[in-house]
Amino acid sequence: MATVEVEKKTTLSTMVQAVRSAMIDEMTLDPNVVTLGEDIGPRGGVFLVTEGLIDKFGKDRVIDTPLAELGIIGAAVGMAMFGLRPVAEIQFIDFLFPGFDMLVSEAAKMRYRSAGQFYCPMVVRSPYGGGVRGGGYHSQSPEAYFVATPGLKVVAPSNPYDAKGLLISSIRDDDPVVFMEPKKIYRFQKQEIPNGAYEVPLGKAAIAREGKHVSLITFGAMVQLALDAAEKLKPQGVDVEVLDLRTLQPYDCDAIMTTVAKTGHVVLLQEAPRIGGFMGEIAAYIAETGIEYLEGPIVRVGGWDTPFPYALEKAYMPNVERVTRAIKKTLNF
Amino acid sequence: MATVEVEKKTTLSTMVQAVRSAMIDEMTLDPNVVTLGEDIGPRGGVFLVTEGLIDKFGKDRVIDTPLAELGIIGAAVGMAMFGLRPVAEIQFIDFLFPGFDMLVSEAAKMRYRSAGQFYCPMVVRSPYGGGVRGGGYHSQSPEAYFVATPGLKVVAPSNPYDAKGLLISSIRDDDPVVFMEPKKIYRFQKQEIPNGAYEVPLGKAAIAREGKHVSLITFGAMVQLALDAAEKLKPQGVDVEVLDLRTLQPYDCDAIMTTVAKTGHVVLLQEAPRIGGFMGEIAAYIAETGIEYLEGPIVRVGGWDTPFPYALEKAYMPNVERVTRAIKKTLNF
Amino acid sequence: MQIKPFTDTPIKYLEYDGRPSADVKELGLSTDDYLRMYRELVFARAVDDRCYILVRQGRSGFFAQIAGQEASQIGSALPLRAQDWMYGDHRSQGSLMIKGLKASEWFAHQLGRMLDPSQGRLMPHGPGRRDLNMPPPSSTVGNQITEAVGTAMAQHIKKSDGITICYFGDGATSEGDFHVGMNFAAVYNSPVILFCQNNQYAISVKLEEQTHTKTIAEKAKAYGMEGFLVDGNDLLAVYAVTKHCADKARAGRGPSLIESYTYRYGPHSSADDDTRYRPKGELEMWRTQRDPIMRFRNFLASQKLWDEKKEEALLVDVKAEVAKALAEAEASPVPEMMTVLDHTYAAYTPQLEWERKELAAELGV
Amino acid sequence: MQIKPFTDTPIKYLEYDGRPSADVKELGLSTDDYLRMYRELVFARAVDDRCYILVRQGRSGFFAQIAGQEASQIGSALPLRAQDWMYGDHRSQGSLMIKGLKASEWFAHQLGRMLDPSQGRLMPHGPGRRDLNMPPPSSTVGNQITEAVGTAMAQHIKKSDGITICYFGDGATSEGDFHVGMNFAAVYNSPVILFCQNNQYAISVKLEEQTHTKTIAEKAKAYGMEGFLVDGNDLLAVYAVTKHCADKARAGRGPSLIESYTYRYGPHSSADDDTRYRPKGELEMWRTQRDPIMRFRNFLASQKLWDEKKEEALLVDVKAEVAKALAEAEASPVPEMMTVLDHTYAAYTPQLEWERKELAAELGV
Ligand SMILES: Cc1ncc(C[n+]2csc(CCOP(=O)(O)OP(=O)(O)O)c2C)c(N)n1
Ligand SMILES: Cc1ncc(C[n+]2csc(CCOP(=O)(O)OP(=O)(O)O)c2C)c(N)n1
Ligand SMILES: [Mg+2]
Ligand SMILES: [Mg+2]
Repeated sequence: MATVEVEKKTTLSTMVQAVRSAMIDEMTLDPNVVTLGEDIGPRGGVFLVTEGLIDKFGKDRVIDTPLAELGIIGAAVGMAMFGLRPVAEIQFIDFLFPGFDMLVSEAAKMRYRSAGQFYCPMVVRSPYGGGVRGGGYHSQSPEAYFVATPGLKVVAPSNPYDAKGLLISSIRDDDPVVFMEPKKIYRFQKQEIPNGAYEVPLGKAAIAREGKHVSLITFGAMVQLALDAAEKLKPQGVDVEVLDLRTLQPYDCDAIMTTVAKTGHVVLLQEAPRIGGFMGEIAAYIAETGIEYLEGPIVRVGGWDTPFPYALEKAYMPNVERVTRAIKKTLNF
Repeated sequence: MATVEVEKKTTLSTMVQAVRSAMIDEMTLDPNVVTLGEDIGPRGGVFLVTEGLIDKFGKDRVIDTPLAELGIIGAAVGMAMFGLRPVAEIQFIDFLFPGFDMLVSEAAKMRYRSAGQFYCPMVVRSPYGGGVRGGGYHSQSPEAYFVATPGLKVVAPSNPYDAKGLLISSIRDDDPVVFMEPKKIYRFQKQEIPNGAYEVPLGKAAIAREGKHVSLITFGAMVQLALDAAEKLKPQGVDVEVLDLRTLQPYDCDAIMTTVAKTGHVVLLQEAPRIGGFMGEIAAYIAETGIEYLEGPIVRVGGWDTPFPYALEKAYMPNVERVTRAIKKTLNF
Repeated sequence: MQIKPFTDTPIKYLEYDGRPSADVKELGLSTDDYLRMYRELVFARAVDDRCYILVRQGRSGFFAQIAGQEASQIGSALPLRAQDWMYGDHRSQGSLMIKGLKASEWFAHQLGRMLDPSQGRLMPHGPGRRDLNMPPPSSTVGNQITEAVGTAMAQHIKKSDGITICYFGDGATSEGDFHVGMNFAAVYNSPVILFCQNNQYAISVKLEEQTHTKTIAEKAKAYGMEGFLVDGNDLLAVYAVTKHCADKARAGRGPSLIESYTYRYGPHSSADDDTRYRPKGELEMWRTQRDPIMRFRNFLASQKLWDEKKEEALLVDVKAEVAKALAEAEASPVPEMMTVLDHTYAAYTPQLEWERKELAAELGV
Repeated sequence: MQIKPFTDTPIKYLEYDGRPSADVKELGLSTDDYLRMYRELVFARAVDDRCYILVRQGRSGFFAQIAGQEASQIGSALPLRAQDWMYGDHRSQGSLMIKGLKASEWFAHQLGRMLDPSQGRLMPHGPGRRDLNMPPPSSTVGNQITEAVGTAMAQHIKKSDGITICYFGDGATSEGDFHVGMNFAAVYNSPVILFCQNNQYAISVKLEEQTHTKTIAEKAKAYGMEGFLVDGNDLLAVYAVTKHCADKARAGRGPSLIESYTYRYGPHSSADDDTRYRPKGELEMWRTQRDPIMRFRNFLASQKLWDEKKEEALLVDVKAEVAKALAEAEASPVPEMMTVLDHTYAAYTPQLEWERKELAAELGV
């Protein structure tokens, strides 16, 4: 294995830069890592995550593909079975669906159906989520589909540091990972992140803010909203704990139970429509395993149960008001 | 409109026959109803649901398609927008995924994105579920994906009478409906069902068995298992209420709350893997809206969180033992 | 009008300098027709330019220019009739406006106002209008193709005298949708025109990286369908070929694939930076030597139908019309917040009723 | 060996009656090769017959016969080497066994026993074996195609000297997977053979309802790929064409599409009733006049390599081998109930740990 040259110890990075840095480090360390997707070559990807990669690693490892997500994911499956570690970029997660079949029928089930002989160490990374005036097809948060598919892992970072570490863990993981990048905060925040590869473990949540009255459980871009809501409620004497799940499948049972036991009140926050959404899973888990801790209803906050709008994005997306109302609903029960 | 000739009042029918009868009645009544799918012509469909239909209604209305689910669903969307009421058959619901994009990106969102101008009065009917030695690709219950998609309705009958009435309602409905037919009980039971068209309303659950100690909420083929479990527990003095949801999206909030308020104990039963499954939604709904009624944890019973197996189907699928353990878990809380 | 089957030389009626290279008379177009056609070209370009400014002003969030492709869009839309259906893609406003979408509606769409037939519910890449038989273009590249074929199947089933046209780009031909749609169209001999605007790029990906054939049109053979390659910057050629295929479809002689070979001047969209992938000089060549509007103007001049004065008058006129359309759009209200839940289903579900109450509380209304 | 490019007459080396119609010497096959080939044909048929009985006895839940397609499967698998990858479909056991799958493993697969390399985790349409570079065939028609191309892309990237073959049926060509896979294969010039067994039916749907071209092979042109149409019941022709394409792929000259024109004798699967859609007499014609085994036997006889006595000895031998393989399969245990949760992920997740406890309690273990 080659080594990554480290000059400074850290670099001030946006999430886009952090993801790019993870790609460069892993591709440098592991010659089996390749990446493929639409416009990821000379264009550098529409969000510039892969900017310059084709010059560094060549056309064989940075593969501009025809416009076909079925091919991107399907080819990645075939590469992964062969022994590569492909990172497939889907330009917007809304456009994954032409390739959904390959993900859920093949990538997710290959290990199981071959009794462990074949497996798919691959990552499908894709920007997701609203808040960028993207309308119905550049804003969705379809994690519910992936979490409902045994065999897939699902990861969504909330900050640059986690983004790099989680992506490296995902690339090194031997199972297929859907890596959802919250595009709303791609350039929202800069953090000093280590140069050189490091891992943030899959399956482990993080406490984004300690608190004692209510557990606000969320992930991705919504973590920032959760923190904002927590600040808003502080003067009112409400002390909100924010749990950032980071990995949605497998989710961190212990961390969830610990915070629920601590506060007795739960609000679940996601961008996606509530009905059939991922947070239903967390609610069900708590209602089965931690009901004895509950001192109020489990309240979900999400997008409304409609397709994602364009002009009315503001009326649609969860906001501080909606979150604080939910918190009050469970606290004032 | 033509009328359906009624000779006898009812016919003893399996679910397959009931579905076929619904198709014939609606196609007779409404010339805009057409059906398309693989092998549905001279072959009559692999389960014979469309047997004889091509002779009755001709090739223009009973359309044998090339092997492409993307085309089946996509063409149905285009037909529905034009003004037809297409009923698309997907041979096994496991094979819907090549056409998933057309369902979730197009059919589900057309009304919303056109501000109500265009909409898709179409039905995608397909056999689903396990218990037929079908292995990983002829056994799945992917309702979670559909319920997580605003704009779609999702229906799953548990008996021949409902199958016919719900299918007719689905065809007449102005929204796209995924109509999931529990193939395990396609020929399990015969019921006298009315000749001629009748509706069973969408969005309304049915109490399959009255009881007072615990609410066992389920749908489709699992209703029978729920009833079996209820019988099993009767001698032990446990009186189980079985709620058959029938429509999963929109689900019947009132019926759910009524039974939860009555018993205070909830077990949720589905065939699909639990994680991210549809019943998470119901659990979340109850944990938000009915927590004051709960006297025990909400317990989910489902398939395990793996792909669907072949040889070990028995170890996988929910059974009476698993259901009764769950009931005891919430009752003995 | 005789259109010869596919060769890999694009069908042309006009030389690059505008002189007729074929018998334009056989098209049966009057002087008025020519003048209207020219006005449509100029108008489309003017709308395009105006939208570009809206984006730069930050007033519109997204815009995909059609500049360079006006002949392709207008020439292919003109042969259609009211009963025909049109499925656009993310870059077809030129065609949509020929079918009947008003410029004011298009601007309202860009601005997300209520005058937009989609009432601000779509990222502005094209609204639909039910009364024009024109569904809202799909965002997901290719999705419209099987739908268009389904509509054409329905037209056949219902013995409608309408046909369907479906627009998509060169990149879209790589999706499964293209394949499945082509196959269904051919198998059912459906009255549909599959109209591919090959502007040589799918965002940054050049056609030679997209597929291994020289043309798109030749792919038709793999479906037992007729394919045509037309010079997409030659308004009369596009018109002629599309008219031919429309007549053929109406006569029950089935579907056609048309490849309209053209070029886009703008970046892929307002979010793109085309300097990253466009070779130097290419754009300049197309702009100065292949421009579809210039070509048609030169044709008119060659027929003694146009001069500087007419041009000036037209530009003044078009400018005023564009300004008026934009003003109308701007006068239109933004959608009410509470309407965000509308049109998810035919009627509100219990769940949406609940959410309506929550939203009202949140908005304090 | 010279293989001429696509025409719509299938490439043949043997007449229907077995007499050579081309120079079979150029194939460089020895007498031993011929005899092995014949044995493989007979063996595949015997396994097929035995499985059919297993299904009728209710001991296997599903079975898709290859009878009639043996030459197609065996002839195309023989040119492959150990380092090559093979992607089968739901009807490729003839090919899988040439690549190295044991008959006992195949029977165990039918019966859902542990000797099955997939350990009873798949409906019995074909297991995979990692050590043979042979992934488990996809159930979802067409899914293997883009995967195979991805593997071939990886072979190129890793400078492996292996190539990839991918099997699919005529029906599968209608799926988006075929289109996308063909396009990727051509664009990346990947070392892959896309091998279509055109047995003329997709369950009940005849090829002329599946697509509007006469052949599948001609579709290759739409991707800038070479296509070949071969008589799939002519073992030597299938071998020759596949060998040609394999050599070509190994030499870096890219992918090929092969259409192997053949016929299936059985119903689509054990769940099918083919009398509903097969025209009278058709099956009989193929069985009696086009049978691939008879044809090759006649060829051997024409070369004085075969007689009645040899045939009898072979049948006895094959019968014994089949019986032995089945016995081995039957002796293999069924999978343990507790293993149902294994191999979902590389390691148990917390959620699966929890379920393991629940399952143990349920089973009382
Ligand atoms: C399924 C899908 N994948 C990716 C995208 C993102 N995207 C939008 S337009 C486009 C390129 C389309 O190219 P082409 O079909 O040639 O049309 P053009 O934009 O050139 O008119 C891409 C990749 C999308 N909208 N849908
Ligand atoms: C995506 C998908 N749709 C439908 C099916 C059901 N099905 C299994 S095999 C088959 C026909 C396949 O025909 P063909 O490709 O010609 O192969 P053959 O069976 O003739 O060998 C069908 C429709 C499936 N397995 N996958
Ligand atoms: Mg293009
Ligand atoms: Mg076939």
